[in-house]
Amino acid sequence: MPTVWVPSLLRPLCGGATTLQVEGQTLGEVLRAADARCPGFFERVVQDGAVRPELAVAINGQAENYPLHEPVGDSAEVAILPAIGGGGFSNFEPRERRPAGG
Amino acid sequence: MEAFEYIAPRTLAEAYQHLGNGKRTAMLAGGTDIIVQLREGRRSCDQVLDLKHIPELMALAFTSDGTLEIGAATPLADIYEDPEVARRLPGLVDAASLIGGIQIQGRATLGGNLCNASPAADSAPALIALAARLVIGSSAGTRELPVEEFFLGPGQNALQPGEILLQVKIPPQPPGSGACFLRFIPRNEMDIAVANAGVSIQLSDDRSRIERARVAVGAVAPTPLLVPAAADALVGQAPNAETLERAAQAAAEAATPITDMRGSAAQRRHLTRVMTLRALNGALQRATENR
Amino acid sequence: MPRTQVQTRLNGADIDFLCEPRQSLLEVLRDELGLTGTKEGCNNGNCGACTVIMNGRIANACCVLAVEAEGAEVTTIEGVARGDQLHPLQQTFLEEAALQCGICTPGFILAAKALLDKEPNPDEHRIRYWLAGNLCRCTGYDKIVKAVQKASAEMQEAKV
Amino acid sequence: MTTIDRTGYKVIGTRPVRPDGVEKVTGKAQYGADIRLPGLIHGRILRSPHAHARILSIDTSEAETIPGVMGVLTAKELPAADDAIQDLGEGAVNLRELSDNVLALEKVLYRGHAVAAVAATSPHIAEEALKKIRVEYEPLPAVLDVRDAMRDDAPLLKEDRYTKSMGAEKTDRPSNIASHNQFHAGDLEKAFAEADAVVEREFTTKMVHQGYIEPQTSTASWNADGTITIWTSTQGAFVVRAQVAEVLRRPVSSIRVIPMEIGGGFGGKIPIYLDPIAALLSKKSGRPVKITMSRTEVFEATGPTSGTYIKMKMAAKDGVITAAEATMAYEAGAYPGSAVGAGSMTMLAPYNIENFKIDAYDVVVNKPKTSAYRAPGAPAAAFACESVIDELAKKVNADPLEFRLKSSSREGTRMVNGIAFPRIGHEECVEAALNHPHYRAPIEGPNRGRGVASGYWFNGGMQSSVVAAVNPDGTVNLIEGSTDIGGTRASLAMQLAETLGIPYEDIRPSVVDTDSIGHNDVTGGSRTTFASGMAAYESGMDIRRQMAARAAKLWNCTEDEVVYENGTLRCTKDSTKELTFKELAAQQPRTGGPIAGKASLVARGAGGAFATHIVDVEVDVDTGKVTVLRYTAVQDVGTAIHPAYVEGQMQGGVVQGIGWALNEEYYYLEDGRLANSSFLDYRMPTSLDVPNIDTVIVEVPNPGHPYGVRGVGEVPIVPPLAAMANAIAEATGHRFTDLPISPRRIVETLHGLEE
Repeated sequence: MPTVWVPSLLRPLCGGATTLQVEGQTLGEVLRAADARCPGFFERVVQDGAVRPELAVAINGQAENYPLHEPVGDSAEVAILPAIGGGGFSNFEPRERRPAGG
Repeated sequence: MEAFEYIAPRTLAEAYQHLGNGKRTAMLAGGTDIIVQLREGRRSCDQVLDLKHIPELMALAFTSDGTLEIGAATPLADIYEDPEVARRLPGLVDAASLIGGIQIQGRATLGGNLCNASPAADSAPALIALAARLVIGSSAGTRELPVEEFFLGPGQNALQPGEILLQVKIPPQPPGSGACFLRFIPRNEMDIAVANAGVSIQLSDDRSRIERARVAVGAVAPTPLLVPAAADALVGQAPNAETLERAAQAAAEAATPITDMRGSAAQRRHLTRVMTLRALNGALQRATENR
Repeated sequence: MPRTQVQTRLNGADIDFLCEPRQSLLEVLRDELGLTGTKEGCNNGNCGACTVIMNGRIANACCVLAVEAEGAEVTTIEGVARGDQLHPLQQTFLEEAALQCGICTPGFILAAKALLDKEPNPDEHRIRYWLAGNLCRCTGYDKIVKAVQKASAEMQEAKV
Repeated sequence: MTTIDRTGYKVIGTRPVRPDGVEKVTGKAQYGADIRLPGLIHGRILRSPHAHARILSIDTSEAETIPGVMGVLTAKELPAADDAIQDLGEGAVNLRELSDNVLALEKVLYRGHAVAAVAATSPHIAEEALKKIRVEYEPLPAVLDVRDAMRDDAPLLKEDRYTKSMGAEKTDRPSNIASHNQFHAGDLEKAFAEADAVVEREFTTKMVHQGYIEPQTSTASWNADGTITIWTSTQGAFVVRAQVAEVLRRPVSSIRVIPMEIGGGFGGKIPIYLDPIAALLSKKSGRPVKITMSRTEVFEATGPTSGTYIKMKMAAKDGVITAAEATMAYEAGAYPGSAVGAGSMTMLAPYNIENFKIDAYDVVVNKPKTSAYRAPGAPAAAFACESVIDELAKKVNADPLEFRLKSSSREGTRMVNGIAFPRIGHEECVEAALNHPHYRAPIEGPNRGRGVASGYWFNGGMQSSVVAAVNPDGTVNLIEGSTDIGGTRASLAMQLAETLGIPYEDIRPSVVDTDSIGHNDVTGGSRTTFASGMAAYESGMDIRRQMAARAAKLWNCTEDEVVYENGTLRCTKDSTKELTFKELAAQQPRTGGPIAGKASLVARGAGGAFATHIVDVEVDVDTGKVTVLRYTAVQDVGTAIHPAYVEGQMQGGVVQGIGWALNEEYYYLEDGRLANSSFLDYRMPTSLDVPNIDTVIVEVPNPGHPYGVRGVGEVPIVPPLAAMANAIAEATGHRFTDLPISPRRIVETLHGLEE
């Protein structure tokens, strides 16, 4: 069961919980499982079928621009944090490469 | 940069002739101020007169009575690299070797620094302290002016239309006198002075009293300032700490500084006292040494 | 705007070029003569990236009108090495990692060359004072000063 | 001085001369502005004199008639002009703002914002033509200070911008606060109540610039077949290609970006400013167009780093830091996207603190859009945190380094974002600093002081691609796409040489354009030696596998019976069978044709790195001038590939930090004008302002890299701001919490001078 570190601003959705143990083999499934426990969670992290551009997700400490179909190991830790491109434009995702669908 | 004509007269007469042709003229010696001002549109002209090919303006020599005559277009590096100047006028060398980096000093001139008439001009306080006089020429002849009267306001000098600054004349410094020039800049090089001070004093034969003094400050008023009150606080007094402190305080009180990106008025007034005091100590040391 | 013909001695060769009076020596070196080794960093005399040697003295080429080069002797970075034989300073700058991006390096090498030609054994303060008109943002100056010191030592040994 | 012995590396750890060195010391290297093309014409940009105004009209008719003018451009001709935000979606706001920053469409948001451009046969004619363009503005009130911008009554840069807070619209009314984020753990009230010592301070820093000596430059040619070629100095040719493709609505494949040598970037040459303008002017004029910014344009209109306000409160109990509470507000500039996020995650990274609460605000102001500046966001955050830690140490009378060591993070410590640290080296850095002769030496004399501080940066991984082609003479062409700002051609070649067991001199690296190699992300985030180095290693292993296969065929044995060591292949079955790399390279045609290794990867396992600095200063209390007497920088680099280039990164970062601490600032006038937009009054340190910078390389290898590499470029700028402030506090007895700690600030404070 992967562990989700609940970002401070989303804890009110989860009754104040700081971590969640949820089911899921991919990032999308994990976020949906978290949403089931904390209504509105998925919407706050995902937009247009991808992680919001101002956010980044870290799986086992590796922060990247993961697609929602990124596999997540059973004992993985998932954290949600501000994107650190710095300078705004540099973590710029050209349109064609934006993944389709959740 | 707007277009202009370039003229390099070989004689003063030729220069005066071009000056009188009704076109807006910019004088070019070292060019380290004027070229940048033209490029940034802070000045514009129809013709540029390059003065560096007129022998009188490039000459550097001591006259028989010990007066140093410096052609207005002589590069600063020529001045401070001259061993005789360094021996007789270390205060002048202080100033000449501080203006801009080495690249600037190989081109920039005393004439250019004075004509640019920046309130912070690094050559001004030293020349005022040394009681320098300026020789100004035109097709009608020449006139002389004490250097402190050459500055009318920020960027404004006393040249009339058709006139050229020809020479800076520095009288011999009597035995027992010493001069020193210091400036404060945030970095150790390349900055415009936040405050600068030039002083010269002459000690009595027995070094017990100060017989003559001139104190000048810069960057703390619309023009570089000769401060008579500071000199009065020195003349006739024993060259001790209290005397120098009183003179430095007098210099600070004469300052009318402004606040801008380079410094605040309060900071400049404070620095005027500090830099004048340090320059006085430097001058005192030189005066006692060459007694 | 009519152009003026200028004759000058550039890197040991007599050449002439046409230019407008408003063109700086930096602009002509780069855009007319194709000598792009002299770099523009600020175009107002504050960074030293356009340092050249003119009549034996270093100068910022951006603060010299090209027409002022008439009859002058000018050396740019392209004239420092002798064919493929690097000047000792060029060699020590490489050996001591005295450059990172390299845009300021031509200016530093000409400034340091003029210093060592004039004063064979300058101390660290003298080197730092002489090079204060050349800005570098990558190195923090440490390795540049050491490269100049090393070249100074090697050049003195070579003379002995 | 490196602390651990080499683990048998032959090339790694040596100090060869970089392959691009001779060209750079002889002036032959081609930087962006050095490009010369037949028919080349010159572009210039018209920029807004107002900090905030609506553009009512732009009349370019007269400019177009001037002899020599060959093209005039305004934002109306940018494709983004006709996009309504709705159909682009929230995610593409970035694109809309990127285009608007290239050429303003409806509003100018900072003085210097580009509004029009001209191309002409000479730069002088182009400048004169700019004066003939008439722009009608409706000036609007501007806001320049970050705290002013956060107030409810502040003038709004964008009337319909609401604060985003992790995906939710936070405020009910529009605001200049673009986003708010928070990290929180533990019980702060309890920690502060039970503490032995609590320190609370407010800090401000000013907007500062990267200060690269080469101004931004771009040359573009819109070719007859509709393709576009761009020559520019950039940290990332592929990122330029992607941004230009978006702004011009052209397929990425139609754009070829040729990275020229780059004269410094430090993060500031990632965004694009000139490329789309040069391209469109080229299309209009049928000529290649070169645009180079003046130094004033670079200061006024390219991304500085944020001015900041940080309120910092920390507590200590039993000699350990137990709580940290911070409010951080960073100027984003004209559009959202400051580095407050990175600042909020690096600030406490050196320490294991149980109770923390960090609120981070990204705030737009009428100043140029900020961009990355070396560890973006981290130096200002460390200035606040490490200053307060120094006061805490004093209150519990602990040695400032011992105090930091006791609270240090280590493997397993969780960062504020929940991520657990892998193997890291902060403790090793603090210990190395504690035992260093500099820290052991007494510091005496009036108005002298010693300061210490630590710092952290994540270091990036991201995407890299290389190809390594074996030449018949046994040399290898390393074809890569990472622009080389500080010697990465050498550090990549060294890693490939080490992998192949051949001399460094036999590797011929070349940085190529976007048509000639797979995608490479920016040279930035201190990632190149790590990520492109990993790709170089993988391409070397690919070559070794291909060579082993050939040897096996030649020797009639299986591949796993072939051993590759020190550039020699041996057959374990028959010791007489041996081939050197060179020998096999010569037989490529007869053994299956040319051998080339390839690697394209997302480099994972980037090693975060720490630094601890020591500085001694003397303060002239009469003039307020600070002299740096001695500086020692200690830094964990994982493995130093080329120690001299590592030392150079450390020394350069330190001196940028010293400039930031003492004299550098954007000095704005009331009307939003930047007063000091020149190297004369934007005071970067000269050679005479700093001593030699002593460096200590600590090597705690990064398990995520074949040679243990960690990024080194950005960490060194993080500690200096606080180290200088702590040293000045010791020297003067006064704790300065506002940067720069200039002579003016020191004199006004110590002598009580009022304005």
